[in-house]
Amino acid sequence: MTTDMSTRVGALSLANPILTASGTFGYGLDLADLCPPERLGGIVTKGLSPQPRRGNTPPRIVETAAGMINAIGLQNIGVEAFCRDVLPELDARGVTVVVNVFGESPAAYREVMARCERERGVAAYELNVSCPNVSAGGMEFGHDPALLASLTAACRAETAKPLWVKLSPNAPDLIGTGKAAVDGGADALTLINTLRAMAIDAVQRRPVLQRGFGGLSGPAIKPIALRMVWEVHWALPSTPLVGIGGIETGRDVAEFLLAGASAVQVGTAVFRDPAAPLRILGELERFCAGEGITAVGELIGGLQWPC
Amino acid sequence: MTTDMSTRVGALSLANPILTASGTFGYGLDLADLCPPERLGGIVTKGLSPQPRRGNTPPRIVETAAGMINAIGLQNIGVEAFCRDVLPELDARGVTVVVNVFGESPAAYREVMARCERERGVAAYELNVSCPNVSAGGMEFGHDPALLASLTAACRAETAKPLWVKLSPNAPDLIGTGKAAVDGGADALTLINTLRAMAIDAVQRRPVLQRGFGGLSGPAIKPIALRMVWEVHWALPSTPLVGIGGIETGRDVAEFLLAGASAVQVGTAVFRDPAAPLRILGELERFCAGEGITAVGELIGGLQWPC
Amino acid sequence: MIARRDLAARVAIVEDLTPTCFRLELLCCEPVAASPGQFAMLRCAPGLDPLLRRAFSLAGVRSTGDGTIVEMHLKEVGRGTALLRRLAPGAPVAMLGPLGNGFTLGIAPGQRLALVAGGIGLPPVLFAAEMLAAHGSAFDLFVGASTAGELYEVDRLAAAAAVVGGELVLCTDDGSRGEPGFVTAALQRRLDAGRAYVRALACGPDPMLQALGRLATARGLEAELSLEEPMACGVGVCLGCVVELEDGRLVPSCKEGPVFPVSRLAARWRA
Amino acid sequence: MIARRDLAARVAIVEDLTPTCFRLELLCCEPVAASPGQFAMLRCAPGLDPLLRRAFSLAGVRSTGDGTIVEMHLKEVGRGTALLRRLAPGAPVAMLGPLGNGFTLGIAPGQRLALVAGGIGLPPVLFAAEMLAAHGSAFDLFVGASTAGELYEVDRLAAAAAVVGGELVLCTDDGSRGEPGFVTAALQRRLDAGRAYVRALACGPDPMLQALGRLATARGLEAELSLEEPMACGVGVCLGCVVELEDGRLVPSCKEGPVFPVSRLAARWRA
Ligand SMILES: Cc1cc2nc3c(=O)[nH]c(=O)nc-3n(C[C@H](O)[C@H](O)[C@H](O)COP(=O)(O)OP(=O)(O)OC[C@H]3O[C@@H](n4cnc5c(N)ncnc54)[C@H](O)[C@@H]3O)c2cc1C
Ligand SMILES: Cc1cc2nc3c(=O)[nH]c(=O)nc-3n(C[C@H](O)[C@H](O)[C@H](O)COP(=O)(O)OP(=O)(O)OC[C@H]3O[C@@H](n4cnc5c(N)ncnc54)[C@H](O)[C@@H]3O)c2cc1C
Ligand SMILES: Cc1cc2nc3c(=O)[nH]c(=O)nc-3n(C[C@H](O)[C@H](O)[C@H](O)COP(=O)(O)O)c2cc1C
Ligand SMILES: Cc1cc2nc3c(=O)[nH]c(=O)nc-3n(C[C@H](O)[C@H](O)[C@H](O)COP(=O)(O)O)c2cc1C
Ligand code: FES
Ligand code: FES
Repeated sequence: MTTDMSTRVGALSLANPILTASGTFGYGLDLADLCPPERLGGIVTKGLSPQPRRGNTPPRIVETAAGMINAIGLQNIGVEAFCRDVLPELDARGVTVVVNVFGESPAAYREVMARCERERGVAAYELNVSCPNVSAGGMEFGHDPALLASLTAACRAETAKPLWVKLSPNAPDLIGTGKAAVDGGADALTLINTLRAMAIDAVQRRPVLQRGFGGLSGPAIKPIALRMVWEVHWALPSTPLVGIGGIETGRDVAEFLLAGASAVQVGTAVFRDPAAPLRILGELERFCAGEGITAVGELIGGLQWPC
Repeated sequence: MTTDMSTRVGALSLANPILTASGTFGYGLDLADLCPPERLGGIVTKGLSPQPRRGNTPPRIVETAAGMINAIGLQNIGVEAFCRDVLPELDARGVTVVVNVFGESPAAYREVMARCERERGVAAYELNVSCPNVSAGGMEFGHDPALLASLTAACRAETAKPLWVKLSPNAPDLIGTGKAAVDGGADALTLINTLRAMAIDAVQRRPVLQRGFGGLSGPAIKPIALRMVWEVHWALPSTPLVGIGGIETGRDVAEFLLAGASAVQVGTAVFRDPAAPLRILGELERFCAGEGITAVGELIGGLQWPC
Repeated sequence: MIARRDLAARVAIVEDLTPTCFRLELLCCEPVAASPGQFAMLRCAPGLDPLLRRAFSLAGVRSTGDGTIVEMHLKEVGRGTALLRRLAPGAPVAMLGPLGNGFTLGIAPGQRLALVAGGIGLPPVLFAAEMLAAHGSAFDLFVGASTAGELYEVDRLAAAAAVVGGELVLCTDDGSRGEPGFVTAALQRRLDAGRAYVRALACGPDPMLQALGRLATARGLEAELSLEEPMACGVGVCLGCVVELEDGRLVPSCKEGPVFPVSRLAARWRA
Repeated sequence: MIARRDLAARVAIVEDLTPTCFRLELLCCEPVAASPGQFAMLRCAPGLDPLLRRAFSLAGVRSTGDGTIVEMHLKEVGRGTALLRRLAPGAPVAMLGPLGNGFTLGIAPGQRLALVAGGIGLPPVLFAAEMLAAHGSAFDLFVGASTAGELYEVDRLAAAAAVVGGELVLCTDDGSRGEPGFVTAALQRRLDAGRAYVRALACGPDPMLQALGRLATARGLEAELSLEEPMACGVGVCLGCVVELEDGRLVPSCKEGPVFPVSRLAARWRA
């Protein structure tokens, strides 16, 4: 038996539910030799800003128990270079491209989107709202529902394409921010971004990362991500969700779908195994076949609850 | 060289900085054959309520990547049985006993403390505020600063002994709740309790735990716990802290001390290795000796920041 | 209770018993005193994956010149058992045990026990059979598996039964060896034919234990079931492994069990 | 760039080279084309501990009847290297590589290279020496270690140097073998004595590389340094391993390196 692996995130149809997570698969072509992006549901680009960004001084990464902390500082080539040097080939290969966008002001977000709107080949936008809003005194967009609603509305005005907002697990009110994003016009919510964390070098008596803090990702965070996906699905049952956090196996994907995600993103697993997204897709196919599932969509939100 | 391993949490002196975490070492005697409690800085009892509690229907635990989720449901023998059957022997052995207290109302917390106040052998109290306040509609005490301040003040009135408040990492405002506890009269803050999490059985399409959600503990959460300890230490530099979360090695302890903890608690590690608290103490001693540290207290809050 | 210790053991033997099960023998330097039904918590690998130890029933304990050999039988079902299966002789394995209680083996002359095992529930039953044989206490053995290829240690079982003139009844679900069907049906046939037992001791999958609980309750036969609950600590402090009793209490099965008289357990084990 | 692949390799040999270092040879079924300076990312264990692969320089690649042997030299410093050291022959090891760039080996007739290695920086330098010897390109070798017992593969180094009439200069920090002091001082003495090199190729601890960067810059000598940054992915997508360049840019050393000309690097490598 073969399972229909296609899925939909709102209006966007995907060949399968496996996407790559922003910041872990470059701009979509970097690992094409090891993991052809056109065979995935889609790729999410490294976060793009209007201008190229240099990022943080190293050390930027540190391994932890079943996880890692990163403080890359949103280094990227800028939207112009992406549209010029990368997007045409992604388009030619038929890759479903989600552009991850960030900026320090709503205008900066809009600038990235406006530039992409001039090109073909972008399937959707994902707003990374875990970055500080300079005009609002450094408060992260994703931590304040009002700020987030207005940011989302501003971006909504820029495009007719699907607009996803990526929620921060560090926000004081996860569901409130999710609702705010939907109120602002988001078509889907993606969650979770990394959890604020820290590693200390006990001999040097310093943080390991030059920035002190960073974001925790990897299998360690999966139980938290799964809980958050289910909570947001429970609160906003009609909002499409894209699940992220520590996905390593096809069975992990099935868990996120059951919790209410319509698709998932694979992040840190790519660092362990650059072909992980494809491997995971194969595992998910075999899991579905083994369970007699004819269409992977059957799993979405299928968790039996209360138990 | 031998290092002076003694430490102080506010007014309370401890022979060394290693305590056991509530809910992971029974009432202090359960593992005495494998890990003599009198050799530790102290033990924190399983959470005690006025009456015995049955706890949740199993399954109650599930292993995750470098962690586990539990939903024990605060099963305990009740304060009466503890005072009658356990405390005298702990006292006779010279164990430093911290009683972990919880209830569904401030009166219930006070009842537990009042009962203990009639005995000798209690060194301090630790309030577990991750339980729902029945009179406040199920809102967790630890999630609302105002609620927490008044709970702490009510408990403060009950004892002259050191009063610790154990912060929940799920609170929307960690520092706000920490401040509220101090305002209410807490002598020290312990952190962190478990992170709200979930595991799903993809074949059964149900949560693995009968309660659906549970609390994540173990090495997976260490980077988050360390970050929270440092954040609270930064915000409340004169408040003594007790660090908890994924401690597995003596070096982990050194990291928590550097982040601002005056002592630590070892939890899930005990399940992997019942002698873990003693092993960790030995490792910490060797670490200190290797670094030429004459008194372990030198480490407390010694993190160099900004980097 | 026999004192608990974290023993520094080493792999003596890993060998396949069936396509899915394997024998693991660990060598400890110290003497180990254990009763059938007790278990040990094994660390499956150095490091944090998997995080927790795994519980395994003891299948036997014997002294050698070098120390004590602790025998276990494992079924490969997940990561931990897969890692243990791949260990090479000499590899160190931390083993905490013996833990928990054991079966009640004492009987009076003329009395007879029924020992009942299903699948990977065999280890404590084999251990009991060999210990009873050594004491000259009478028993019959009922051992079930899904298929002939999953039955193992038949010679040892037969030898133990023979010592005390007991019957060894083999059963397979698919009828490929021994009596077709479940061990509980085989036991029921003996009871129907008038054979009398003072007590049944059983280990196996939950449905088998429940069937036995029902049968024993219906026939007024005492029965002890060895239960398998997910465990984190194995030493009574996490309260993860609780079992519901008759009186509604939830007790840690690692400490008050894993062996429980059916009469002490909640009704679902008897109905 | 040579195509990257995740190779299903097996352990051929694990053997000690010094009290702290060991040789790891992996057998791959496929041919592997690699240049000295390139590295591979090895998974140290099945499962999640440790989570990330570890980067190791290639020390050589040779064909055998069964496939390709990839040689590495590892220093046990933590969990990953400890796990690799304990692997038995035949154990599977996932190996992603070859990755990154390599040293610039091309020289004109009459020219000479200086190859400089410190500590566990030897593998790519040995690889380069043997490849240069096979091509008949001239070089001198400067190899340093903390103490005599930490020098290894001296015969292979001497043999490679001998092929092209090169000098093998051994140095130890404690003077227990060869010239006492640092390799960079030994190189400096040769330069002072008028020996000319078209380029220095170096791998070793940061202080050694910085000393070489200073020396080379001062003497107008081209130099290439193989840098060691903490890596998560090894393939240019995590941006964890960045190195600062002359122009202030931060570039992933797994992709644009690990070998960089000193002149391209930020000033701290030269000052
Ligand atoms: C008292 C006791 C005695 C046991 N004796 C034996 C024995 O003699 N031989 C033997 O092969 N097994 C025995 N088990 C079961 C054994 O502990 C589990 O099979 C083992 O923990 C699975 O480990 P794993 O890492 O291979 O599987 P995992 O990867 O952890 O899981 C595989 C599957 O097993 C389930 N599982 C995981 N842990 C447990 C657990 N502790 N109990 C029940 N199910 C679990 C999971 O839900 C999953 O479906 C015993 C268990 C107990 C509690
Ligand atoms: C391009 C490159 C080539 C290398 N070639 C070799 C080689 O040929 N032989 C060899 O023995 N080693 C080599 N290394 C270093 C090797 O990758 C690290 O020693 C190894 O990752 C440590 O793993 P571990 O798990 O044993 O130590 P861990 O337990 O991870 O850490 C032990 C110590 O090493 C530090 N460390 C951890 N990871 C790294 C890392 N990726 N880079 C630098 N320091 C780290 C930690 O901070 C800690 O102090 C190379 C590194 C790079 C980047
Ligand atoms: C090195 C690294 C860089 C990341 N960069 C971005 C980014 O630019 N934009 C973004 O929205 N998320 C970024 N993330 C977060 C991931 O997209 C993802 O949300 C998170 O890592 C959790 O998923 P995982 O556990 O599968 O890695 C980054 C994560 C890592 C590890
Ligand atoms: C099985 C289990 C039971 C627990 N019971 C309690 C409790 O009764 N009261 C409490 O305050 N914390 C309880 N905790 C939380 C621990 O005390 C500790 O805060 C948490 O596990 C994090 O530390 P660790 O990662 O070292 O386990 C429990 C944790 C576990 C794993
Ligand atoms: S396994 Fe922890 S109490 Fe039984
Ligand atoms: S290691 Fe990931 S970019 Fe270099």
